[in-house]
Amino acid sequence: MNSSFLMSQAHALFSADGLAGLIFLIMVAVMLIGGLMACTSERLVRCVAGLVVCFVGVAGIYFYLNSPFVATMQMLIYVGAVSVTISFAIMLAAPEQSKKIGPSGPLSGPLGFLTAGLIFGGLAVLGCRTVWPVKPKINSGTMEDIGAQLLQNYSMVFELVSVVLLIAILGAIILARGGRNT
Amino acid sequence: MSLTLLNVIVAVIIAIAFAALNAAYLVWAERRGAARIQRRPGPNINGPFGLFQPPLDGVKLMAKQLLIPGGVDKVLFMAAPVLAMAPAITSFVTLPFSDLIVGHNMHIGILLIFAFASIGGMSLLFAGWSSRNKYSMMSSVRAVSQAIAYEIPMLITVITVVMIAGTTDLMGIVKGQMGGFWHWNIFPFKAGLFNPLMLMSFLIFFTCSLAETNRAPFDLGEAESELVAGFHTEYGSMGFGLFFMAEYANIVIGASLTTILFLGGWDCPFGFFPGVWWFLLKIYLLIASFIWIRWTFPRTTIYGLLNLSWKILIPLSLFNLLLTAGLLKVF
Amino acid sequence: MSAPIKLRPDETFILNVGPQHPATHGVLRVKMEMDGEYIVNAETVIGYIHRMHEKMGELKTYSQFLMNLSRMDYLGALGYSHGHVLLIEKAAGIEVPERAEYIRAITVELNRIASHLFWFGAFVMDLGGFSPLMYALQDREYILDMLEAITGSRLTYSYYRFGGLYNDVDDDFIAAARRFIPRMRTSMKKYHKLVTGNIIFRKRLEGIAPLTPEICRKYGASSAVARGSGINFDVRKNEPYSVYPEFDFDVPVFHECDSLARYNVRMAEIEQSLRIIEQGLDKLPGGPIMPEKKLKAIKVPPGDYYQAVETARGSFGVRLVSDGGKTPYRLKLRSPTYSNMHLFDESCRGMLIMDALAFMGSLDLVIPEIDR
Amino acid sequence: MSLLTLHNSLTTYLVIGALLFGIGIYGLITRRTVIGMLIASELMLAGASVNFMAFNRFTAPDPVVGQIFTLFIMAIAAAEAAIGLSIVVAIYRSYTSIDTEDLVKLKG
Amino acid sequence: MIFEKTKQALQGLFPQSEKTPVTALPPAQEDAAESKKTPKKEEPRPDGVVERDYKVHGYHLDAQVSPAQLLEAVSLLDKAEFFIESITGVDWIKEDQMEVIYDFNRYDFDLCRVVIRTRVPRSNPVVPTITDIYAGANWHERETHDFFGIKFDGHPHLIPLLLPEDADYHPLCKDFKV
Amino acid sequence: MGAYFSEIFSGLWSLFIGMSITFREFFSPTVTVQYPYETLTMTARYRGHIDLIVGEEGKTNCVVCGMCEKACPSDCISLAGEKPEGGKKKELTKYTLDFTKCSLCGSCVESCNFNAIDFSKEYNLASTRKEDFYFDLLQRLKDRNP
Repeated sequence: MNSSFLMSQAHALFSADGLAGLIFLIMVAVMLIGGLMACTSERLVRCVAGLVVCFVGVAGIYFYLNSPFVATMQMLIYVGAVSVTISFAIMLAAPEQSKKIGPSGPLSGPLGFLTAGLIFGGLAVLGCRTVWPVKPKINSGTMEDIGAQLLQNYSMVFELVSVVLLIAILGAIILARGGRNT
Repeated sequence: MSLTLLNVIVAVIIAIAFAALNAAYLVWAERRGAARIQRRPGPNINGPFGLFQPPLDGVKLMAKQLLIPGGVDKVLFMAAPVLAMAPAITSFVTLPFSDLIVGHNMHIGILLIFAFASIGGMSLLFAGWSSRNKYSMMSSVRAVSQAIAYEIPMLITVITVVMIAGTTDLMGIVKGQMGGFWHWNIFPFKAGLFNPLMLMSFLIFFTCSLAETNRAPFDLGEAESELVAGFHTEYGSMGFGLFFMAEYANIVIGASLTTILFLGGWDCPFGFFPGVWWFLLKIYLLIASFIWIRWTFPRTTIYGLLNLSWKILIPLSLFNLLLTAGLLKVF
Repeated sequence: MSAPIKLRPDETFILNVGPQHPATHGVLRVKMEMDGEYIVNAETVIGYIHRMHEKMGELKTYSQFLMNLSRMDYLGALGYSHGHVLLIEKAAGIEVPERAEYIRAITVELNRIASHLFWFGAFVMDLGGFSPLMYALQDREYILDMLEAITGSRLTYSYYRFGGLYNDVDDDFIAAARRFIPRMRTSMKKYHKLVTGNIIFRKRLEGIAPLTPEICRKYGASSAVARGSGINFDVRKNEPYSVYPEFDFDVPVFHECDSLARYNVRMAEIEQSLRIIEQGLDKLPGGPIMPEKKLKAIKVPPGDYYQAVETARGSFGVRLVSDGGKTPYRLKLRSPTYSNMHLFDESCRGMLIMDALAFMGSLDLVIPEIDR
Repeated sequence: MSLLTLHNSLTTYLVIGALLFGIGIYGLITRRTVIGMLIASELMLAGASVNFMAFNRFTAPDPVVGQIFTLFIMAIAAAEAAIGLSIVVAIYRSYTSIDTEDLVKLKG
Repeated sequence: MIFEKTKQALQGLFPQSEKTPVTALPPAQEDAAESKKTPKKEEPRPDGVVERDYKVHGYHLDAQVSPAQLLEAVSLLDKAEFFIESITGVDWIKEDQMEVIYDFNRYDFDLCRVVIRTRVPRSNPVVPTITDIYAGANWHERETHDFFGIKFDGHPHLIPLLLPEDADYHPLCKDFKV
Repeated sequence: MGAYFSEIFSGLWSLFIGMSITFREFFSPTVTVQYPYETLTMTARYRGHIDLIVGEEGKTNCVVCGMCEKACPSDCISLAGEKPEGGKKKELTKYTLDFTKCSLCGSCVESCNFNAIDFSKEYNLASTRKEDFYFDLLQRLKDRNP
């Protein structure tokens, strides 16, 4: 049974579908490695690097969810903007690279692991156990749909988000302004 | 999904080969061009017209020992050149060279290229940061702030073009411009649309692509008279080689995008025999002007560059965006 | 362009520019305390190629030491030799034939142009433009060819002798020099179009590193550094020596005080030097190039002598304290760049590093000349 | 269900989302610096986004609602990053540190 | 004329009694005449202002001052808008003295070169610094310190400039052997 | 506003002018010499290291007066001679040039009153060993006319 399973797996691997599945697994692995790097690394710049890698993986997963537009946005916004902002903040605020930024206390590691494990386990079990209704039609994933929805049903939210962004920009400028001599 | 994936993989392999070949021979072209501008012969010993020079240089780079200086952040140091090269290669996959020759056409192609370009920016940051060299550090900060400053006018210009074409599909954008140079986006005579500022948009896009690829006169990241070699000061052998290849691959992408968005892609200027040769001709002419500009002008300052972006390029491109939107509404 | 900031010491870092750095054109080291890209403090460290010329001067006879003067500044060597021979001739009372003086003036001016051309190229290269260097080197090559034909050397000429010259010039040289003048004028037009008018170039230099006349005075700056700050000071005019009073030329002075003014001064100086060469070739008298009577070993009456000349880099002075012996008792070489470089430390505070390096380029540094 | 067809089932994505969320929680608890915590919270947001996207793909009758929600999350995350990091810079200026243990003194 | 003004100002540094022997000397020949006759037993020149023949010596005024008067003399020149050209030393080993020479010149066409010199004993060569008056004296004084070991009292940064950082020799002293 | 646009246009124009100049240079002939494949001839007065002049009967003109030795600022010349039996003049037995110290100033040639030394035209001397630059000029003289 085992060998036939492997055979079928190997056979599947060489089909194009199988290749897609393999690349999906690679993407998940990239995402996990990046996420772990972002949360366990001792240097902040490495954390950002991990974040970048993780988001690239997440973007790949979005591709598999039939929404390439969101995937590219994920890369543009998270990799191109958020990560860069974070790295600028590191450059401005963390001059000593050598200082370790390890766990905050002796217990925080196990405690964090326990909490995270419980939450992950709970969510995963919940997700697997529940029987989800099946969707009649797969979304097409085109930009037109999103654009139309944004400007019709969700136009209010759209406007609100732009206001939030504006306020965020202004707030960031006000907070971070003021020369170093103040 | 499945077949396209195979397609993509083949395209990636071809793209790598194309990028490497381009990098090698663009270096040759750059050296010859620079030499001619300076009234020197340039590399002309190895092979006819010195054409064997690039492979020999490649062999030399590969044969060199990969030095990792003490104190660097090894993981990031090693990852940065790969991070620089990978998005450049992937961008090639979506570029339509002609209506037949395209790795994988996507309806969001242009966004994809910009998404990948943002990874390239991060790679410079990591390279400079991990090198443990003050010059590299300063250079990486410069390169990133420059990339951010120029992404804005560039994207605004792209939106203008996308509005005219009505699609983010690179192929669709080209198809909207077929039929002779008077249909190209650079020239204002488009059916029902008369926008005299598209030439300006073209110049803005061209300037931004110079800045995005860290080319002179915006090569602040590797300003050799100030920062020695900038972010790749500590890189030798293939680490340096990858940055080098990524730079030239980015140049090709920049030129291709300019061609696709403004110069009608593979369209023939006179309306007949469109094909990949026109595309190649256009991008190599643009690359030649990249080289020509590099060897003509001095470097800008960091504030001169930011002034240019925020005071000139962004207002002008925004103005053109509004104008185009208005025109599209009217006609 | 300046950052008026107070910093905690942990927010700055030290950047060593040099001793090996593309912008220092030699072994100059500037220890910069930086706040990001801004310079908080700078300390120039010199002396990496110090050769103790002054001690050599005390140990060697006058004519043996003469050769060292062309090794001080490898770009404008003749100006330095000129100062030294003028000093010894003045002190020892040696008559110089007029033809020799004219040839000295012509060759010094040619050498000045060569030096300025090299500076022009190197300066634009500091700003990131590579091609102008090559064009400048082509023009400089004509001068070096001419000077090589008469002196036998391309950089360290050792051409002047006490009382005259080592070799006479021939008709080929005169013809070549006459051909060179219009060619150089055409090239100057090219440079002005390619570089001076360029918007990027102007934006990089306008208002960068303003040096007030007061700073120039406190540091004793000369050459284009002073003349770019509105100081009309040129030793050729202020303390006329040799046959310079015979020539009709202007001293270009610019009042903007910035790096562009210093650039403009040197570019205008090339044109003035061309005028001097033109007149020198017209007026060149015949006759011997050395005194009739062959000179014995030179001895200078005891006393204290000083001679200043305007070299390509500014006011070069030689002070000779003689005790009447075969060798000088004390020979002080006052090099112009030493003073010009000195004001860098104070003036570059608060500047961006790329502006500071443009400023450094505008000072026209030749490191062996600073270090002596 | 083979390994290679995992990408066609909803539960896979839910587990991935939960995993990202869990990593984020772990980071948030263990991190000592403000920037580290910010990075962890970005991961948690990404986990939530993955869930939205998955439901959008597999169950929701409306074709784009999940995508639009994800886009909004991105916008909010960008705003959050900008604000959070300017706060970090401001904190650093008054405390010379971004270590949470050093920030116990509330009156700066 | 700046020459007359400066001369008077510098002479003002010296009381009338000390000034007399100096002005009595015929300018320009006095070194030559004296040293040829008695080169060995030359007495150090007394402090005071001497006018020199510009055509022979290349400068106009030659003022020898005591180290105490130095700052005053230099600030006189500073007020008269002179610029500093160089500072150097001479080791008069036979007289067991060190001399520091300051060259000053003007930027305008009112030609006047002034040399200020001061002598200190070789055993304890200390001269006040003039960096407070002329910032440009900094390197010149450091160089003089390198070469002669003359200490400039109050100099902000008196470490070797041209010589190696750890140099403890002074090559231009006459008793330095190559 | 007018100034804003005029600056943009004049700036752009200056860039085009610059590019036109480099464009013209691109099509003008090269001016460099490809060094190892092509070389220039040295000018007549070129100062290389010194060599003994071949006088009458292939012998040197040197009379061992030692003026060049004295004139040299760097002490790179050392020569010796002895009177052959029955001869009137001293004959040169040793003439070495320490080229490592020589700075090619030409004082020696100038000081020679007997037209015995002259500059050679060699300019691309290179070696990895210091010893290669201690020239025995007498030997070189013999090598030149066997």
